[in-house]
Amino acid sequence: MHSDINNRDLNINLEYLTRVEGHGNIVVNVKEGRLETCHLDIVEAPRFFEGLLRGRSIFEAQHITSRICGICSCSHSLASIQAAEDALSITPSSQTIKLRKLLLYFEILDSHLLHIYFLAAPDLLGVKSFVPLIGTHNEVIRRALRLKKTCNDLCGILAGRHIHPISMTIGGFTKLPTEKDLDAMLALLEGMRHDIEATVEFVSAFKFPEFERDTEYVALVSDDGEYPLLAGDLGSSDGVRMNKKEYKKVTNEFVVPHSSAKHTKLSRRSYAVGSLARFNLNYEKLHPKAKETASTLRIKSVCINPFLNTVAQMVESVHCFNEAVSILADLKNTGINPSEEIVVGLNEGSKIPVKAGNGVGAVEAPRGTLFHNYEIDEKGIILNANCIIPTSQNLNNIERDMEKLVPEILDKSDEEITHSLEMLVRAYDPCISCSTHLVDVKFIHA
Amino acid sequence: MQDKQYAILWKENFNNFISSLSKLHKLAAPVFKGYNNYAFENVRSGQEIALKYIPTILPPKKFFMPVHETLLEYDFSRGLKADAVTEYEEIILFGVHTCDIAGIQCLNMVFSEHPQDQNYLIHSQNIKIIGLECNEYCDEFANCHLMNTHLPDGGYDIFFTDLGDYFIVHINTQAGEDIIKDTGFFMSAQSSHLNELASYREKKQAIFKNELPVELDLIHDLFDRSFESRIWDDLDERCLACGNCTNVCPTCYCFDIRDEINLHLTAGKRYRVWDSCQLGPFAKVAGGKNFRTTRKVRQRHRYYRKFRYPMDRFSRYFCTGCGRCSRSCMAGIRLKETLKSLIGSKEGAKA
Amino acid sequence: MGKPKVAFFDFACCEGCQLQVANMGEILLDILDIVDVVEFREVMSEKWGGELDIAIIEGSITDEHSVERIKEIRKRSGILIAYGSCATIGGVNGMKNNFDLDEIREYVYGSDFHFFPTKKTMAVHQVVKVDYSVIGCPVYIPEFVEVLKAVLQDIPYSVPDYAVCVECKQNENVCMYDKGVGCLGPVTRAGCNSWCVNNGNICYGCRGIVSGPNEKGAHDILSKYNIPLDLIKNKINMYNKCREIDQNAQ
Amino acid sequence: MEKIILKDSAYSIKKGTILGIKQMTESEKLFEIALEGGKRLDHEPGQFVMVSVFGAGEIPISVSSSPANNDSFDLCVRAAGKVTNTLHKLKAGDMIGIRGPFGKGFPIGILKGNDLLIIACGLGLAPLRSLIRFVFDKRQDFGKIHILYGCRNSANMLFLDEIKEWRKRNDVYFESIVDQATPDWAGKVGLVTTLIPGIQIDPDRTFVALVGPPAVYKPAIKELLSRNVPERQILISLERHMKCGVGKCGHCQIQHLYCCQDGPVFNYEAIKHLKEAF
Ligand SMILES: Cc1cc2nc3c(=O)[nH]c(=O)nc-3n(C[C@H](O)[C@H](O)[C@H](O)COP(=O)(O)OP(=O)(O)OC[C@H]3O[C@@H](n4cnc5c(N)ncnc54)[C@H](O)[C@@H]3O)c2cc1C
Ligand code: SF4
Ligand code: SF4
Ligand code: SF4
Repeated sequence: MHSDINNRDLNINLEYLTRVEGHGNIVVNVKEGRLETCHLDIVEAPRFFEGLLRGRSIFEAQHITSRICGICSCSHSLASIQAAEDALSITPSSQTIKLRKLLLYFEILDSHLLHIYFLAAPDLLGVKSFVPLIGTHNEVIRRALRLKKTCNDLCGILAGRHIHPISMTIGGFTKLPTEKDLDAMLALLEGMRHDIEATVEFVSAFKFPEFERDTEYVALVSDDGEYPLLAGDLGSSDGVRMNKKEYKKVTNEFVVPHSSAKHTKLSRRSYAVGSLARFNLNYEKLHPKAKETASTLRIKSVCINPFLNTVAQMVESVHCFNEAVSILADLKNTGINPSEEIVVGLNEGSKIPVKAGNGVGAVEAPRGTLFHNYEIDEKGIILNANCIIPTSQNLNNIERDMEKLVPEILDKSDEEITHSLEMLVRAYDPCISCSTHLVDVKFIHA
Repeated sequence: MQDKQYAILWKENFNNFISSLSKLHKLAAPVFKGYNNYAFENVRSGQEIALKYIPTILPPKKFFMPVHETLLEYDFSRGLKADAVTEYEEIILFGVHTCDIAGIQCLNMVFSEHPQDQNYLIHSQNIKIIGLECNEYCDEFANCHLMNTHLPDGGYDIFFTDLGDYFIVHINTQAGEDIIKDTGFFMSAQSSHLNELASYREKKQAIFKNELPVELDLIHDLFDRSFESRIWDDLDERCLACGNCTNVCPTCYCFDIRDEINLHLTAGKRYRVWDSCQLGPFAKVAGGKNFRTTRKVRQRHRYYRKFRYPMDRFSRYFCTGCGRCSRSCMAGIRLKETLKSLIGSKEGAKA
Repeated sequence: MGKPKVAFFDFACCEGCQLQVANMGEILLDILDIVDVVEFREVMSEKWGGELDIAIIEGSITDEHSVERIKEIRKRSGILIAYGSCATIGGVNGMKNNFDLDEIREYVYGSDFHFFPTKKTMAVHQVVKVDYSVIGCPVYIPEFVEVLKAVLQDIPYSVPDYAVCVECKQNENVCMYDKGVGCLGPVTRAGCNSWCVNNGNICYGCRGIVSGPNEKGAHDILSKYNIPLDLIKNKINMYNKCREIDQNAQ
Repeated sequence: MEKIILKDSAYSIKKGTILGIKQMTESEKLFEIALEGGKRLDHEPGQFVMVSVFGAGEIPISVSSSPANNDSFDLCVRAAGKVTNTLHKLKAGDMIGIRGPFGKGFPIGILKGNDLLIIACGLGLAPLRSLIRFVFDKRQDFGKIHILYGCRNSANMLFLDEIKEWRKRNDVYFESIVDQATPDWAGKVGLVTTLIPGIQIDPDRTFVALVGPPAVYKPAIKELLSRNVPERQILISLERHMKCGVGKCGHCQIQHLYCCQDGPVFNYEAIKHLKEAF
């Protein structure tokens, strides 16, 4: 315990933040009790996705952009396809939309469960990683691996694999699930029901730091009764609402020198996207079971403790699980129309009419709203591309959280402060390789 | 007069027959896979079956010699325990064309030759074959008339010929007779039916004509003369070594044997997996020497394994005329064209 | 001998191949029973920094810092496994090499692009010696397990040097060329069990090109199916652009 | 699917225990193997067995010992790759699997009563040692015996102790040669074929047993034919990739022949017209 926090000097320079996807460093500098620097540096080697998409066919965009990130590759595919279809003026069939939603539910489940068990739980159980838990919490780890594998298998049946889904493409699916596949997916979901319940119980035992900061939350919003993940307008808790085409007005990207990922702001200095944002904006539309889970876990909308993002993820997991079961039941009822299967390729057969255009895709990825935007010529060749990733949107907000948090905990030891900051960053479940990409925005020197 | 060797199945009973058969046994038959492709797959009803089909992507050899098959299981965690094993199931194949029956006959010869291959033979003993005659010539790739495989010649349990309103069914084995009895939709054939069969076969002669200007009996001589032919150089330029031709051939049976051990490195299995003489490393030995380096000699080897070498060992050609190799060749190498070029070449002309 | 010490390292990549490890399910526990994972930044906070028996490298080498880092890892590792297409063949990151580096940096970062240094994308073997390769985007778990066992048994693993078509035919897929679209199966190394074609897509060549591909034969196919050569060349570059670095080295 | 254990599968293995291992050169080791329950291998010189190293795989290896020795047999193995390297790591007491013996060896019945010219090149001595030991065991059954042995350099020489013995014997003519001379080598330098003109043989009653890498066959046979040895008296052993050993898997095919069943030992007359043989 530090007796004199007013004279406290602190120098945190945590390289290679662990248990997050991608490379980031935390840099905090306190001099005589005053916070001087507070950064989340993104040092991931840039991969130039938007740059290298130029000149490629729009029909390849989904294949390439899913490689931006392995954890949320289904979401990237979905956003990419949505943008491409928007540019080409293709309207997907209702069967296609159902199957896409299903895939998104599987991915959110997968990603949230991974975060809860492998990334967040070690902090809350006071260990460095899940490895020691194999000894102390073997059953929990086995359950986690089982759940993870089931999500993977579900995506496998539906889209060929979870990481870089194969069969999902512009216009629909190259391979449609058979009746047997629907049964297999239902059986897998049924098989995980018990483990999901056990996960809720597991999370209910966590103790989260008490910290609050009033924040602007951004997510897709809609006027129908559905919890919007794949369609809708952009909305914020400060009352902003606009069409997804106007995403640039929401994200207002700018570049800071310490980060190879760009930052964003809307009505205030920063905003947050992700589970907690969706929970806060769309609580009413959650599946009844998910609402039950929220009350079991004592989380209420509007919640402004960023650490509770993990709890919101649990609530959403229950939502996705139940929605997936009902989509499958519905598909079993209506049956799959096999004639909708489409032939992918280079569009060599010119099966899909191509024209010049500009399209935007906006999808609620596990970590928040994800935008893809392509401009194509009359041959379907990409002229310009832009992808805005949830984590980049959160970076600025994370730094604002850190600025508020550090002074509140200055009485703690260096290790404890570092650990709290790491936990804070991790609570956002940042996906750093995703966020490393930049576009033609003006460089703003801070 | 009735003929005990023949029975009749009226078309309206076909679906009932298939449903009842599929209840008694696991049943596989050709099904349509789109884009003029067919495959033998498990079926439960007559509607799933493609009665008119061109040769399936893979021939029925996949049931006799599965792509992956365990041969040995071992465990050396405490001492050494090793058992040769096989996994099999009883299955009935419906709708096997005469070319594919010929292919199975070839494989039967290979695997029952001493030293016998028990794994193959056990599969073979547990598979019943219901043949189906081709009324029409399948497509431009086939050469079944040349190979004389367009008419039934044994190798099945029962054999179906479509005669319009009904199938006439030849019963060849006890197991075949059991199928007829157990399903119970058949009637005994009358001499009028047999006459119809005879006149159908006569008509068939007009449709099935020799594909190439060569007598079957002269082909092995042709190959004796053609080892150094220029024709093989042409194949060298075209072949991609993708292995499609051998995978789909009903009489190609080369395999690799591999070991797979468990993670604790204490137990494992040895399995065979289809291999192909068309793939680069197939004939390579330690020290780096490869006995068939070029695509040319690999292609030549394939042709000789169909038209020359088996004549010495089994007195029979190992091409069934199914046309699969030509149909599936990425580079458009056509068996009939190769034979035609050989016949027209200076080596061929000597005959 | 104790359990071998294993560490995972990531360079420029999507980290999907590491995630495949988590997707293995409970076999992962069997693996953790026989090896000692000492560093795995994506899921572990433990840091090691010492000598390693096995280093598993994901991602391509795209800047000077990474060159130094991979050399340092090579020095302290007994066995080095290049893991995933980015590490083994350059993968999608190689597409960057289609562009002038300053131009693409400026496109992405604007006028201050010099803040973000980059190099031509390289596969790991183009910088340091690689002992084992697990190719694929993402890696195919059964193959990864096979390679791991080969490493533990101290025997070589060779990536199949024949076409994806072999496995594709064995899986009895309808050929994509029959559907009228071009597929890279005939020139791509097998070992993925024709994963993409099984799911109705074409093979994009993520496992690298077979050795000594018959280019003339390949052109014949394309002309037969009316598929423009440029399209296929461009497609091959999606994963295999870094092959040029090997070819130039020869 | 029903799984059954096969009693008489061609792929069943006999269990073998490694009794002893001798390092012969840097890359070759000699393994002495006994079959479980004192079973005899019953091989002919020139035949091979399929050796299983569990987990790594199964490979063909010639039997190196004389059939007259019943309790155990020898395998001389060069570390060449996956299976052989793993085999080299095993210790005395470890178990391996054995199938076979397979193929046709040297036709002892025909050789008896005749002169023998044994030409070994490199690892070719491994199968020929079986013949040499057998002939020495039944020395009175054979006429004159010449042994010519060539290898890369003196460090690669196999069976050094035995060679010392062979040199001492006066009922055999033994000569060796190396491709590259090293300071410790006082003998001849050159290819093994260069020794052929220097020996005294009666071509009509001499059978030649020739084993070596593929490149040695053509020049050696040419030399032998020029010494008037009849084609059918030249016996050679061919190496091919082999997987099953029972004439099915196709890897060892030389045109219509299966090296594993019809060979590996062939007489030259029978295969000289086969373009793929050499
Ligand atoms: C009849 C016969 C007798 C032999 N006798 C001996 C002997 O007495 N002593 C000895 O040291 N070696 C002998 N060999 C060679 C030995 O079989 C190979 O060295 C061994 O198979 C290499 O296996 P590997 O797994 O160690 O090498 P790998 O890592 O598998 O490969 C190394 C090279 O060997 C080739 N190869 C792999 N498997 C086989 C195979 N089954 N047959 C032939 N080549 C293969 C590969 O194509 C590759 O080029 C004999 C071979 C034959 C055919
Ligand atoms: S060689 Fe070709 S035509 Fe003949 S049986 Fe084989 S695949 Fe059929
Ligand atoms: S689909 Fe592709 S991989 Fe499959 S056979 Fe055709 S070309 Fe080969
Ligand atoms: S099919 Fe082709 S693209 Fe797909 S995983 Fe296999 S090698 Fe990669």
